[in-house]
Amino acid sequence: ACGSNSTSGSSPSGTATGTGTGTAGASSLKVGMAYDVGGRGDHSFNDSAAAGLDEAEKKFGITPTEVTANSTDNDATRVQRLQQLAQNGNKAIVAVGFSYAAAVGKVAKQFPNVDFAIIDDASDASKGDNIDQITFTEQEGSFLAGVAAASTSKSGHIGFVGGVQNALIQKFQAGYQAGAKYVNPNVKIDVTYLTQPPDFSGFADPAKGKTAATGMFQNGADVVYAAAGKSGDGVFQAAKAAGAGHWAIGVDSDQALTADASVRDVILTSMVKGVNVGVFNFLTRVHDGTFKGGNTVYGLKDKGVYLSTTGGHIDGLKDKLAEVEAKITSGEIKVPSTV
Amino acid sequence: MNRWRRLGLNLAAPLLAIIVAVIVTSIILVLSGDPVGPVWKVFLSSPVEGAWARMLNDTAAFYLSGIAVAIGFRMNLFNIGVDGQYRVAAFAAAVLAGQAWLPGWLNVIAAILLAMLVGALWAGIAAVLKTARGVSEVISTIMLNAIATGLVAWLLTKVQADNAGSNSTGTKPIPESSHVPALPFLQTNISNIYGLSLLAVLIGLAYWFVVSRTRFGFDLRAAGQSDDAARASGIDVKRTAIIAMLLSGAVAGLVGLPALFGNDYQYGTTSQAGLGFTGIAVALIGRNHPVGVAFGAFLWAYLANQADSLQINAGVSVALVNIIQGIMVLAVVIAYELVRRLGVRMEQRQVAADLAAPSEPVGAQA
Amino acid sequence: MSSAEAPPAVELRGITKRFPGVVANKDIDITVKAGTIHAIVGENGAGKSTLMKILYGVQKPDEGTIAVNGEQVEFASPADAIAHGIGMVFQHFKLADNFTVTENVVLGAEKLHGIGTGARDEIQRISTAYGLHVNPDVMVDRLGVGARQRVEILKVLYRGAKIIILDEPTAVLVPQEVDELFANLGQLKAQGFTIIFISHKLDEVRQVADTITVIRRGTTVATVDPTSVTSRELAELMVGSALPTPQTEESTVTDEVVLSVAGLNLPSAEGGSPLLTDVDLVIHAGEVLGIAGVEGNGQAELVETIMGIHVPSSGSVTLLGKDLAGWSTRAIREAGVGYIPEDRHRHGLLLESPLWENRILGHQTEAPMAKGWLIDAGAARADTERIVTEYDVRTPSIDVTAESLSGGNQQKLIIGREMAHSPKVLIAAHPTRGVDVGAQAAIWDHIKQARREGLAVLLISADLDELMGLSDTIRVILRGRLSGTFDPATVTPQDLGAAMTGADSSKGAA
Amino acid sequence: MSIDTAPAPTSPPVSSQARALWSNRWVSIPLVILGGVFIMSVLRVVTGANDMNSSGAIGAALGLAVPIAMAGLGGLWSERAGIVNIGLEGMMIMGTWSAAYFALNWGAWAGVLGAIIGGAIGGALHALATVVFTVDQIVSGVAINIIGLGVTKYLADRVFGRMEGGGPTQSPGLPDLPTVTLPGSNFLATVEKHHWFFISDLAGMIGGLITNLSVLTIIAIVLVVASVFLLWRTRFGLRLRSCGENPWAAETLGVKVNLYKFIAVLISGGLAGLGGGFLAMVASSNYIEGQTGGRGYIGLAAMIFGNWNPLGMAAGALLFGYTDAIQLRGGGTTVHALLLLLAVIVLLVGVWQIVRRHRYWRGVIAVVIGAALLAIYFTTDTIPTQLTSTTPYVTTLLVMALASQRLRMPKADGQIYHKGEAG
Ligand SMILES: Nc1ncnc2c1ncn2[C@@H]1O[C@H](COP(=O)(O)OP(=O)(O)OP(=O)(O)O)[C@@H](O)[C@H]1O
Ligand SMILES: Nc1ncnc2c1ncn2[C@@H]1O[C@H](COP(=O)(O)OP(=O)(O)OP(=O)(O)O)[C@@H](O)[C@H]1O
Ligand SMILES: [Mg+2]
Ligand SMILES: [Mg+2]
Repeated sequence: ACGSNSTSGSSPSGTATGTGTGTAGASSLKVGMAYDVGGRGDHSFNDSAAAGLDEAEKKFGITPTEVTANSTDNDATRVQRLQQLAQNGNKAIVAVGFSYAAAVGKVAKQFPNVDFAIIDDASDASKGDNIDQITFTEQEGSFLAGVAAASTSKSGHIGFVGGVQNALIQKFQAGYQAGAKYVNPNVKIDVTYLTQPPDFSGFADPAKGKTAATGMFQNGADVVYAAAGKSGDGVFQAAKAAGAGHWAIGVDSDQALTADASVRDVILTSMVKGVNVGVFNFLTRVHDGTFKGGNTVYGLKDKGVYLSTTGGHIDGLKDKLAEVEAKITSGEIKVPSTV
Repeated sequence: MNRWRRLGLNLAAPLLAIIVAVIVTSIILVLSGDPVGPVWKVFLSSPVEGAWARMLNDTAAFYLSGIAVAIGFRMNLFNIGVDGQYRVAAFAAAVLAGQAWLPGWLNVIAAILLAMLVGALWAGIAAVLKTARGVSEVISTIMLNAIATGLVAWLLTKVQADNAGSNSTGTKPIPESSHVPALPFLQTNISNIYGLSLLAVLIGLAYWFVVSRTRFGFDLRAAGQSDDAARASGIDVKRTAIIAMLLSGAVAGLVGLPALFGNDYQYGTTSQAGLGFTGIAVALIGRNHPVGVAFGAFLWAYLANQADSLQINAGVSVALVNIIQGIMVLAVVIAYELVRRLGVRMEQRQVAADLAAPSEPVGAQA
Repeated sequence: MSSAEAPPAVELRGITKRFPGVVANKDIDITVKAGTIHAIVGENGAGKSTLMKILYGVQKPDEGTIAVNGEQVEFASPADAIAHGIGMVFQHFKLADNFTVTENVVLGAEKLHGIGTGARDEIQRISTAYGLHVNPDVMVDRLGVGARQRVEILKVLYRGAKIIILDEPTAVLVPQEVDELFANLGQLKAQGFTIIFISHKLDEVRQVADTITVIRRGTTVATVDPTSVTSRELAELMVGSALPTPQTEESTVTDEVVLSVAGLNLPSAEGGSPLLTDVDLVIHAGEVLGIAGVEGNGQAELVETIMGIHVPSSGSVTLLGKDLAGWSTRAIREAGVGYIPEDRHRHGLLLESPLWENRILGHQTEAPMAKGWLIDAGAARADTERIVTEYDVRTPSIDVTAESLSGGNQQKLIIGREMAHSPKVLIAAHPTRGVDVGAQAAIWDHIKQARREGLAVLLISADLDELMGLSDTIRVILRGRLSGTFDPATVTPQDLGAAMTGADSSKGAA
Repeated sequence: MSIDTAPAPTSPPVSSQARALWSNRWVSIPLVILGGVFIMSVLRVVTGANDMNSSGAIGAALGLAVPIAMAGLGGLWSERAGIVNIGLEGMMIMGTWSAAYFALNWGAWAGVLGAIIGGAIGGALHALATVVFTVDQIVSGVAINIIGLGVTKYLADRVFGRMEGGGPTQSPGLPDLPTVTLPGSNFLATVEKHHWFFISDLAGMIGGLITNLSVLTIIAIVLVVASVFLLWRTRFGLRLRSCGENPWAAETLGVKVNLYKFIAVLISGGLAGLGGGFLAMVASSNYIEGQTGGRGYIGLAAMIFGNWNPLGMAAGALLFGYTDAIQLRGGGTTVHALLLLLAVIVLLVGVWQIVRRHRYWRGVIAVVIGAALLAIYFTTDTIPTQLTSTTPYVTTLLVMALASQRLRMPKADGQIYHKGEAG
């Protein structure tokens, strides 16, 4: 599925202002951002996309318009959102989240002169000459998280809390399980999902996250990976309450920096997903006039996904992780993307 | 009270409601330092291209959902479960249609029938629990909504179609031959009115006819007004309750179909949720009347479709739309009550005026 | 305290009260002397209840003044009236069914004796002192009508009211209960209480009242001394027409059995003693079978079992030779059974629906109301107009809701509806309860007319005059069992009363 | 009038001393509870699902039950006064927001107060609409759910969106409320670890109830008990309940019905708001959009489940919390174990129907269903996660269907009352 048109993302700092056609102020690039439910400020997925936008704004001065999705959206509403952004003169439009897939596909056809990006989808529905399909190899990052978890665990028992049981989160689960088993074939892995689609409250229910993780800790697990949006906060609280030797792994951004200060020290590491990198690269290319449609896959290689090291809790595993990472990028380890 | 005055009073209510909603919302805007003028400009400006079609599509879905709820209300049953019913039904219909066992239209019709059947069965659980075990339908439908979520999610894993590169899962796509063509007006190249939106019109007519013209409709209303009187008049109240719930579920089963056959062509994790709850508000605004519900559905659709403009053109949180919708619901009923009280007072004054002439003290009008 | 020089207990001056579309009270003047029993009579809808509600502070008058014991007062709520020593027993009881007697009584007057044992003891004391025989711990929904009424009176006494208003207290009572009530009232009067009381039963009014005020169409037309008027004169004051009496005409009873009930048993759903035990009865064409009984002895259950609302554990109901076992209420109605339920508000009407829809109720499957699966609104409206005219239902139009009619007019509509389909059997439970004398006479006439045409009638009534006047045969129901046959021509109300209360078991062995 | 001829209410015959003892609730309730613990112990041993009645599971159940119970108690106060409150969810949401707002500005305890105030504002709106303007109570409740969601989203955007660590959909972290562990907790934990039959189970369950309690949990328990006292033992409660049973009667006795209704709905809102506050401050540590997740509706269901009684309501909330806890904690295996319990119960019910009640059809159906469940139990070893997530809902539904209790709501619940129309 992925990798057909894989480009190595240029590192954010590599692009300098002024290399593009527009300069800040005078004819700044108008950018439309259509966020997923939660929007800017969600300290997670959407915020990561927003960070990419902010960076571009800082680097080469753009004029952003931001819109946030509603949980009761249908395809037509999403189409309308993108369409409206295009009609308002935005030249680059980023659709954050796979639910926009079909909508992007449709609207992009209607506005051939506008460049689009879709995060987390590479299906036929969102294919087009003016669409950048930005996807990530979450399973690879999660594989490393699994390695870190199984290596850190003293009990040989770890856990995974997924927010909502959909294909995307199952990708995290698949990689995590494979990674943990790679280190310790006998590792015991508890898996819980908080809700089922279309009930997305599992991404916003720390009470449930806490209950689930507490259960895992009490039953012997000592590392729990939270791929559960804001419900992850509950997982961190559970780890904190479980006491020393109990860890949580964060997701999407470096949560040891963004989570509530009181729980940061129990975050072993976070599986960072560089949505910001994808967004920034897309905007840079539009700005530079080098945009090309296709699927851009961000993986371990280009730091599209990686394990954060804040807190230094996994410093001891540095070598092991590097070794595994090399094996993955070389293809020696095949990471499954489904459970 | 003469006819014209009564008509005037009836028109006054919705108008008053809208004025109240505008004033209250403006106050909230001012208090929180948001711009007032631009917000109302957004609501009054003509929607973007293609939005009318989308609004009508939404109206159709809200209407179907509203009627499903209204059928229950007519019988004094509070069917909170429309949400679960339509999701189960749309899923079943999508699975069947995706199999393409039947050609073209036959496939569509079979799917529609299946959706109605499944919706009715899912509602039927609540009906049976109520009549046989005395379980309040308020509880059972809340529970069934959640159960529907788990059940569909599980079944979806059994039937999901391969969709390379996508993170959403869905049923097998419906074959092209069974796509229902759009209605021949308000078409743009990215929006149109789903063909099956016509179901809303049909259901509206059928609802009006059944409720106000048929024996069953009479029984339904009678049982809804007074169990005891209905029973004494020979109505089998339990049976009527079951039928009402089944009909409500059958109509709920249709809610997701226009979009399914007109746009999505599969049921999956990105299919629209929450339509059932909208139906409750819409039915209440429309006071369970076939035309009133249509008004409510359109109002809702209009506001919902201006939500993005609000963010884009006025820079105000979409939550404002929810506030306006809620205030509107409340304002409508309060306005009706105030207007009713006004009417009573006017009548009383008239009686006082007529006091000189000896009047018959019989026959008060409520 | 009821000395002659004392100011009047209540003085109402120029009371006017308007409702939408109707003037309920117009310029009413009434003076109630302290320590007397003052009766108020008038047609249905004359404005009696409204006036009393004004006096009790439930409603505010549009015009006029109220003085209590010589002091001008203005009542914002019943609390003010209670504070002035006024108590009221409403026409429709005001009891919370799921509260105990104690809870009902102390509600609003908790300051007096708390809500615990103190209150309970006080209730016991009052109950004994006035012979009310009320158990303070029982749930009100388990009480019969008579007991409920005593609870209502207890509520008033508990608050130390000195002026007691009773709105139609006797409508639901049997003669013995009425006598007891009057005895109580006499006792209260002797102790200095002032009593205002409303009734449609003019004989009993004359029997207990010291003064009678007649209200017609919302205004006072006369205040008379009971010893100097006859019931007939009173009625004429009320309506300007003669007082009709139920009179049995020559028998029209035939040999044709229309309805027969044999060995009917109905167990109690809650597992108590059975509601009906071995009930047998036969009604012929042209016969009115009257059933007397104290409320709550199985009348309602008998009627509802015949109507197919309850399923008996054994026994049979046969209509014109057809066994009705397993028939639905609808099928029974379609087979020619007309039904006038005892509680018109709960069982007889859709209060929020217009009159013409109420005309359809119960006959929605029968021509001309229905055409196949459809309702024929046109026919229903036309026939409603006919009933309104023929039965003198006083209403501005057939589009008003049923709840906006006064009780008597609601009843006439129901009777018109049930007679419209030429039933073979009419099950009539309290057909004239709470109905004024004029309407009562009209209803009796309609029943008699139908009887002449061969109708079989099962008449349940608490009004013994009505029973004796209309019935060809009378049976008494006691604890779910039917007694033997009484001949209305020879039986006295006292005999019936004795049989109804079980005081006399020698009579009526079947 | 002295002769009471109406069929006298018959009380069930009390045949023996044992019966009398059994009908004493101070005896019967503990016995039922111990019986329940016993069954759970057997089940645990048979299935090996040790988490089923661990202290952790019970503690989690309590934590999940508190917000539901507060919403349910709110609903109960309102409906006891005759006002249906379908707007609990909206009031809860308002509680989450204002708990965060108050806590951030004035500290943790202010947050508790804020939660109550926030919910009470929702309650005031509902009271205004239903008591003053006498509009349909369901309409008003639905409107409040929509407004509550909208207003909090809007305010969160305006207020938290500009704060460090906050955002339009979440507040910054909130200060903590204290927690309490009652004495004996350690001892019980030790006993529990041994997995002794029954003893450990009992220890675990008690331990779960006394370990690491948030003060808000304790407050919630106190509120439930206090509600019983206030509503049934005081004059205020009597008057309030009379408004839900027969407001017209209450009016004629001088009760200020509208005042009581108003107060009841305010309290209702405050309680629901407190439930929201619990979610924001105890169950998590910040306001998060959507964190109520429909608990207001579940609270309503718990209230009906409990027959409009605080203790019954609490039992409903606990049942829900418990099943939710075990499905979240143990997932498939524990729920799978419950399946065995369900199969056995259904089988027993079926046999009982046949043998004792002579209802053959029902009995046979129940036996067949029970056997089918048993078959599923033995042929599978876990339950798909999608289905385990429905455990609390299925359980509630099953219990309601089987218990077949006669629920009785306040008689005038939901009816529109106008002052001055008594009579
Ligand atoms: N709340 C009200 N709103 C409107 N009309 C009312 C109201 N209460 C009473 N009426 C009307 O006022 C008139 C007088 O009613 P009222 O109850 O006083 O009669 P009444 O003399 O007690 O009759 P009855 O003998 O049937 O009890 C009737 O026409 C009635 O319809
Ligand atoms: N809100 C109202 N609107 C219209 N009419 C009303 C209203 N309230 C009461 N009425 C009418 O006023 C009349 C008097 O009311 P009341 O409660 O005294 O009953 P009633 O006529 O005495 O009843 P009944 O004769 O059945 O015992 C009733 O006929 C009732 O229909
Ligand atoms: Mg009256
Ligand atoms: Mg009357």
